[in-house]
Amino acid sequence: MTGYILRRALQAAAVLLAISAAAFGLFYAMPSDPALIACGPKCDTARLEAVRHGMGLDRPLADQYLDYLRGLVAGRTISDVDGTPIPCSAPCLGYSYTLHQPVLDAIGDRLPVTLSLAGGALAVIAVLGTGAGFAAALRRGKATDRLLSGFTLVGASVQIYFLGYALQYLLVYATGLLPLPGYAPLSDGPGAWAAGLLLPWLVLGFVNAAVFTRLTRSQTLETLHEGYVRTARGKGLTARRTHLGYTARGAAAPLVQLLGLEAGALFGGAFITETVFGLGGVGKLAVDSVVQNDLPTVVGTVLLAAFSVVLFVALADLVVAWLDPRVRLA
Amino acid sequence: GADGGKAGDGATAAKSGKRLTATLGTAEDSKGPAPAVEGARSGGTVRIANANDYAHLDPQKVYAGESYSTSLLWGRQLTQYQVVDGRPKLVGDLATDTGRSSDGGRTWTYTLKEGIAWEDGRPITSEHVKYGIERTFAPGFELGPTYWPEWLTGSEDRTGAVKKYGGPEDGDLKAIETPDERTIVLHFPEPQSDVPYMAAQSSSSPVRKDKDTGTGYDTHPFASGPYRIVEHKQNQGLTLERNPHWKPDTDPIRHQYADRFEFTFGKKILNTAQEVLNGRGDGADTLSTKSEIPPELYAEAARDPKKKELLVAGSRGAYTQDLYIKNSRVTDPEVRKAIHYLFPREQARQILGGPRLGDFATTLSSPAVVGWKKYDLYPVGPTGDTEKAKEHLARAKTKVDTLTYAYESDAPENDRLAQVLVEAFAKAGIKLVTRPMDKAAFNDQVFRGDAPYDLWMSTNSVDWPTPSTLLPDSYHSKLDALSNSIRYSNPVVDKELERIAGIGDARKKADALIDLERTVMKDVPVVPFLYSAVTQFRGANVGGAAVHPIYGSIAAADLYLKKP
Amino acid sequence: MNQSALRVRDLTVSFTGRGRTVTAVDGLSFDLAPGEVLGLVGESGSGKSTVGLAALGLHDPARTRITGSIGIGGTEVVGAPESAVRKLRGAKAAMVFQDALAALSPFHTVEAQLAEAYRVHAPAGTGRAAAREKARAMLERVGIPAARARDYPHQFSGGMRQRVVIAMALINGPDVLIADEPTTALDARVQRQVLELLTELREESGTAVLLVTHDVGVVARTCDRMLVLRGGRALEEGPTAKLLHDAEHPYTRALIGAAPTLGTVPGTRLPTVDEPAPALVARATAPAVAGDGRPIGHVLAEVVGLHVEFAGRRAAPWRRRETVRAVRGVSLSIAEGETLGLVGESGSGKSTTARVLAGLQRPTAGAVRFDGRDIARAADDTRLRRELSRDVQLVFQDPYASLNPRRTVEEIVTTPLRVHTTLDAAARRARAAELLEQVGLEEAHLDRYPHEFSGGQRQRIGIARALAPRPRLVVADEPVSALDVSVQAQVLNLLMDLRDELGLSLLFVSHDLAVVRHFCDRVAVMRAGEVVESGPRDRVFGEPAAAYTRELLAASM
Amino acid sequence: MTDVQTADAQSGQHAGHAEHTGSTARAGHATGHAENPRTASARGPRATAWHAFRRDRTGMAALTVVLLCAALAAAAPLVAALYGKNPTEHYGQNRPGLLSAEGLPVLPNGGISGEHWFGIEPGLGRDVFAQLLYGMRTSLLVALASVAVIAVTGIVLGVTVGYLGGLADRAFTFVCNVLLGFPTLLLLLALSPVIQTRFVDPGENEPVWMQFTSLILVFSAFGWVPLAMVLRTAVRSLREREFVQAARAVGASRRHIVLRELLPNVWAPVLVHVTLAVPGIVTAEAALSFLGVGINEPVPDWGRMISRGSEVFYDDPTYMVFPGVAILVFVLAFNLLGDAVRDALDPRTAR
Ligand SMILES: Nc1ncnc2c1ncn2[C@@H]1O[C@H](COP(=O)(O)OP(=O)(O)OP(=O)(O)O)[C@@H](O)[C@H]1O
Ligand SMILES: Nc1ncnc2c1ncn2[C@@H]1O[C@H](COP(=O)(O)OP(=O)(O)OP(=O)(O)O)[C@@H](O)[C@H]1O
Ligand SMILES: [Mg+2]
Ligand SMILES: [Mg+2]
Repeated sequence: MTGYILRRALQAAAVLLAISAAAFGLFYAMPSDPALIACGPKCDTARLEAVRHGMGLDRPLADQYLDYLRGLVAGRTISDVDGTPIPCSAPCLGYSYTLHQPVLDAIGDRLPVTLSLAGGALAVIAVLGTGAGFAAALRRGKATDRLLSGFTLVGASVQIYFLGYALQYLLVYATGLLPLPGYAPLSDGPGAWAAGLLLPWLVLGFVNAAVFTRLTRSQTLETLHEGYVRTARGKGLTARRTHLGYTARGAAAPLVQLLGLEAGALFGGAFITETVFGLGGVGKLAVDSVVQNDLPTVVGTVLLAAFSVVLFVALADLVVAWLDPRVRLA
Repeated sequence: GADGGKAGDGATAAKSGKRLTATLGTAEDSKGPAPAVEGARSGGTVRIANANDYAHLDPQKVYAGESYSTSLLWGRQLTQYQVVDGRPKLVGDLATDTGRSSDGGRTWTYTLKEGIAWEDGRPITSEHVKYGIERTFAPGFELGPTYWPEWLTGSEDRTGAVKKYGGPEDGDLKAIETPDERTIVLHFPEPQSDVPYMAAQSSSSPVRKDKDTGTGYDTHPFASGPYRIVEHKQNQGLTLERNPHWKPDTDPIRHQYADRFEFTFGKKILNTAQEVLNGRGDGADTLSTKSEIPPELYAEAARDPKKKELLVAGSRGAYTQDLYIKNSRVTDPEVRKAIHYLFPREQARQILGGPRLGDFATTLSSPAVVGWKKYDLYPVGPTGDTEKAKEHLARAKTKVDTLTYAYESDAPENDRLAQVLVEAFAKAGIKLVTRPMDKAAFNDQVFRGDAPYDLWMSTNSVDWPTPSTLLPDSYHSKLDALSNSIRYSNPVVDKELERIAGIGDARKKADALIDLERTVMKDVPVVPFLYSAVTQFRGANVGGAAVHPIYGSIAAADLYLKKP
Repeated sequence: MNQSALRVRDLTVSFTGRGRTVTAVDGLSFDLAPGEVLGLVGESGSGKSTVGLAALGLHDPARTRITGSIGIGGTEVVGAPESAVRKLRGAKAAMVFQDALAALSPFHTVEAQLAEAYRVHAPAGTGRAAAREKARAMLERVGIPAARARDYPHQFSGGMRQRVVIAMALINGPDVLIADEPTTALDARVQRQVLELLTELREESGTAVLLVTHDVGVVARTCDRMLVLRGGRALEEGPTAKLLHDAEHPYTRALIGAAPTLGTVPGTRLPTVDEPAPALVARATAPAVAGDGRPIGHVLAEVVGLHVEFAGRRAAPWRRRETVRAVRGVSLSIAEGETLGLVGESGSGKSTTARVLAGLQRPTAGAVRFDGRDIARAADDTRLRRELSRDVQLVFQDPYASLNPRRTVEEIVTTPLRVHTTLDAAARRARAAELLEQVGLEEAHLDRYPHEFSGGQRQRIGIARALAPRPRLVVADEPVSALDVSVQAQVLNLLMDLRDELGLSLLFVSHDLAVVRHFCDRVAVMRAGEVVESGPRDRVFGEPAAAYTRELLAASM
Repeated sequence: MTDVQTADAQSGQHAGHAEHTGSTARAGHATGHAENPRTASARGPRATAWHAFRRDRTGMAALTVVLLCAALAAAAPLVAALYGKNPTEHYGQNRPGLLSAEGLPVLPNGGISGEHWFGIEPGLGRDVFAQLLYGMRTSLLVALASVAVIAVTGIVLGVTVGYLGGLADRAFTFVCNVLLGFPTLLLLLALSPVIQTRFVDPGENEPVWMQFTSLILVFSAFGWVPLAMVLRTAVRSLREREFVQAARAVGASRRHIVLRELLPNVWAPVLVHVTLAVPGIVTAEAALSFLGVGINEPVPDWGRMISRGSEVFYDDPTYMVFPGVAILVFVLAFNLLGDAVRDALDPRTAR
């Protein structure tokens, strides 16, 4: 098991390294010039050159990347537009000349929003998604199944932004049933926190739960035909105990894996949802930084998103290994 | 300050005739305290919800109207604008008056008031003012205005100026004398008429050397105004508290009604506006100094009388919006005239949001500028005149069938505006090539001499409400592409500009420049479009919210909470 | 005792799905007395498992229609509410499911699964500890050390798993035990152990057993009576001894005679359903064999000192891979026209050796020659393999897996012709038709897909493909072990006919000693990658030299 | 253990893949054994699937909707001509009385009238119906072209790597993991303007074909991953099947094995994947346009319509409803079609 975890960690590290290199190469090879942004609109050529030099942008890309990696591991000192050194301790993701703060701080500031949004949505997805899928599978062909299947099909086909705006219009603007979406830190009280996030949770949860429900349903249906489920019934177990103890367990692995992916994507930033609801999370930061060409932040958020995916996928694999003893020893 | 301004008067918010130019106040006007405001409550917290944090708080780096305006809460300058009934008047702020010139405008003297102090109680001295101005020479301060370095050293541009003096690192700047703690004498190689206005700029703020924390000062400057910064969490929030060492007697323009100001950053402005207009949560105590009312909510707010009350409209300082023509590419004045007639002002304004954006312009400078006179050299209806355009095109020596239009692609309405232009130009048989462009790279790519772009939209303003920074800073042929981006070149104009530069008297200089403007506009170097206006919003309890006539956004320093 | 333990009357079971209805069991009636063992025999798909599942009400009610009556100890199962049937399951009637690996939950320890089965029916208040105690005792009873109770099913071998399933079925001492093919997946030695265990348990507790199987040998050894099913209907029923020797129905006789035993005359045609009493003709032209077991004729193919190693898994990323030494120094030779049988238990390296000869597997060391030519590199050298495949062809174990389900029979059979001949499409088709007729199929079958054929027919297609390029050596890797006994007999007969007609040399791999004895001229016995014994058939079976061979023979008796 | 990951969770298309990955991997074993020789029909697998599909009423309805959409998109100029409007003319701006000074439709419900059936666009005042019609063209063109590239790339890479195994397989898995870890949407967001600035002559309008091409290329660059992974898994299990050994044994070349033995066995997952990828790409394209990149003005586009709708949805909610519902129906039909195809091709499903 430790060997397995170690191998997994090495793999993940390699993937992250490759992603960081790719992100760095891609974004820094773009035609827009980070020095131009840092320097501001009234920047003449001489000044621009100076800034470019100060930021180290006139050096070969590979050197810049190595510096970046060094910063990640050991921290480094970055020079501001005017050459003032800005200390940036490990893990240093660079310094945003647009936001005037280290990228790590910028991400850190927004992380609570993303964590709250993703956590809540994930709970909705897991509970609603699996519950509905399981119920549909056990009552397959009946009214419940058809209703749920219809719902999930719509959920899987509807666009987050369309649903988000439509619900905002109906529930918030037209009727005032829900408070305006927004983020209040947990320290303001759980009520305010949950109230502002309720609508985003529901929208994000519904859309993603739909695919989850479909998978749960098909997975459960498949497991229902497994020999060991029949054995369990052959022992004289009740349907409930059979389904909880055997069917659910058997159907769980792909669900956990999907949940891992989902979590990875969500914790890496829900770009569209945050844009629709105006939540200042990591996703919004990422989109904004792309639009504003704030390259250090772009690369930072890309890395965070990738890290999140890699981490949760690996976690999901561990959970699967824990769930299924056959995998555990492999 | 007047409450509400010309609130919500969308279509007529910015009637040109009502614009008022800033006059110079007397020493008497410069005495504190500012007159008490009726209905203002002492205490409470004013909440300002802006979408983004301030890029800079360092007074020598601040270079944007709203940041100037807001920084008045904690920062003071030699002079400042006092607004009474919407009329701006320049008065002495730290100084006893707006400055005394001698030597034909080559020497300016300021005397500091008594009783002015920093947030730690220590007095503000002439040394501090000098140090502040010296900072504008230092590397890293290119972001701010470049007038002090240029004027004090008599250089063409800042690059030349810093060769002569490189900031506090280089020691003492000889051009500024501080004979005593309260006197500052500025010596200029050339006559300068606009020093009182420059003295109101943020870059004329005093800075105390022992409190200058370098880059740290940019997020947390030391206060001299009625409030001081207690906490600044970047991109999240900024909290101000009363500054106990600020004395109302010394200040003719500021008050200290509210206990605190709390700024929050990062919240979507649409949500803020909804809370404010509907009075949900803290909405009644909240406003945004930076953002306009989101277009999504404007129509409804204008319809509902209760919400209309909460709209705060006014002219956006001396801003104008024009269609720029690269004169070095579109060399034939007949073609430029054709563009002038083709430009669909009405449709373009409709796409951008309608009449609340401002009135159609016919002049280069804004009515807010000292000495402005209305003229309309080539009258045309708001939807354009295709026939006239075709006539001019026919008269042109060079035939033009394609023009390129560049625009910043960060907002979707810009895409739509481009479509409007495409349709309008097509009517005269001109194919308009549209080129969306990265916002950050726009100046760099479009202004370059060889850049293949003919047209772009631009908003412009003068640095202070006299015409001296308009033509001289943009229309002289020897200016670089960053300043004279349209590459306007007229020897007659060049000569006249050089003559005017020698005038030391502010009034005379302004009149000469305004007269020259017509000569320039005969060449149609740009197509005037709008005298920009803004419509902002405020919470029901917030008093004193009015668009500052100079800075062009709600003046934070005038805000208070109303008595219940 | 007039009360039957299991009483089935007029049972009809049909499945619906995809708009089709399949009637799996059609009007079946029988009784099972307490303490009796009834063998339910029939070929694959005849409805044996369906009966067993119906008895416990384990079919999916949504898709199954059951009519008739099933009584367990006087309680009616058909149409009874789920709660009533549930009380019977595992308590009064228990089932040993067909596939032991699938029947055990991979997520729970063996102990937990057994203990649960006990606690469901145990009197209220039975503690978990007591249940675990019982589970361990039961495991010991079926010969699995209690120390391994906390292992998971995948950690056990096939035979152990089968015993776990049996233990689970017996834990509550049921009156009726339905054992669905409890020994099919097991090799001869383990099979014997399991059957002995069943007999023992029955004698101890008087449990009535319904033993479902297709293996007549098993029935002969264990059952009091037997019931023959065909197409869901009962064909014949009676005491085992009577049916074995004097069956009324020709189908029964064919079923019984189809599997060669160690007593049948080698080389004779086996009875099949279509040909229940074949002429007793022994092989006409058996090649001569020297006393030491080496062939006398021209040696067509041989391996000398063959070693094959596989890279196994790594224990940890930094460790080296362990190597699996599948074949260690095997030497074999096959003469022209001769059939060499290769036997040995699972994993002993039979298939690997066969694949080396067919040019599919690269040997690690040793010489491989065909017709005097070195072919060791054939696995890597496409050209060499192509040339080799003209003379050496393979017939595979699994007639389902070895035919591409997306290609028509014509495409399958003509592939070797495309590769090895310059025939045009029409000529290839003609040759394919000819080949099909040779293996007893029709030209009309050319345009069909494999799934439209029965297992025996599919294996014939595989044989036709192998014969297409007129090879000189056919390597048959367990060509009949996936087939029903009756079909197995057909295919063996066909192979024997072809061998005689075409003068083929054969390498015949099998784990079934009886089949090898029946079919081969010479036999080599493998164990753990080595040949422990080789020689003429009669010598190896008559006076086995190696202890291992003797052990195998004993288990197959 | 599983290194099978799936695509971007944002676009909503991933789960289709995840579900799919699971079932095909298992389906590999089931085909062949599952069907009983005696009950099998005398049809080829294709005919059987088509027969099963025809019996699925939802599937047929979805297919009808999809075909209708395709027909409408193909015949958009004709329909628009009959209707008498074109998608680019600024009706609202040129005819007074249609739009208010702020650019909002004067008539209620987004300016729906006999003249403009679905109303007019706020601001520019274009005809909504004509825009929807042509927007469908945009969506379908991007989706179908991308799917074509994805299918080819995915099949070639997946099948080849699955067959080769070894080092190629490891490299492939690594590349896939990297691509999957990348936040696709961000990359798309960042890359579109790059392609624009890099390859377009500054003095020229960006050619429409180039916008499409770059979008299609970028979608393809990431889209092939899930398909290739599914195919790789499928081929890996197929490769171990005896019929591949059998083909090797008769001396068949690698080409023969890949093209004739393996490929025919993976067309079922390919077909399912492709039908489910179409709505995924339509969705992603719309999402990009929603975020402000993608196909530019004046080419009509649903995502951009929704984005515009979101700006005015307090004053003119109608304008968002049409493109929103259009995408919903379109994507729903494709998803249903994908489900139906999956069911028809999977012998085990008898739901
Ligand atoms: N759940 C089911 N749905 C549809 N048909 C089924 C189902 N179970 C069995 N059948 C069909 O019923 C028939 C009898 O199947 P059954 O499993 O009882 O055969 P069997 O005699 O046990 O065969 P084997 O020896 O292969 O186990 C077969 O044709 C089979 O295809
Ligand atoms: N490709 C392979 N990789 C690793 N090990 C292998 C491989 N093929 C076979 N082996 C191992 O080699 C040994 C011999 O296998 P082989 O298939 O030759 O046995 P067999 O005698 O044919 O058994 P069976 O009767 O089960 O078919 C086994 O331990 C097997 O696990
Ligand atoms: Mg069976
Ligand atoms: Mg084998």
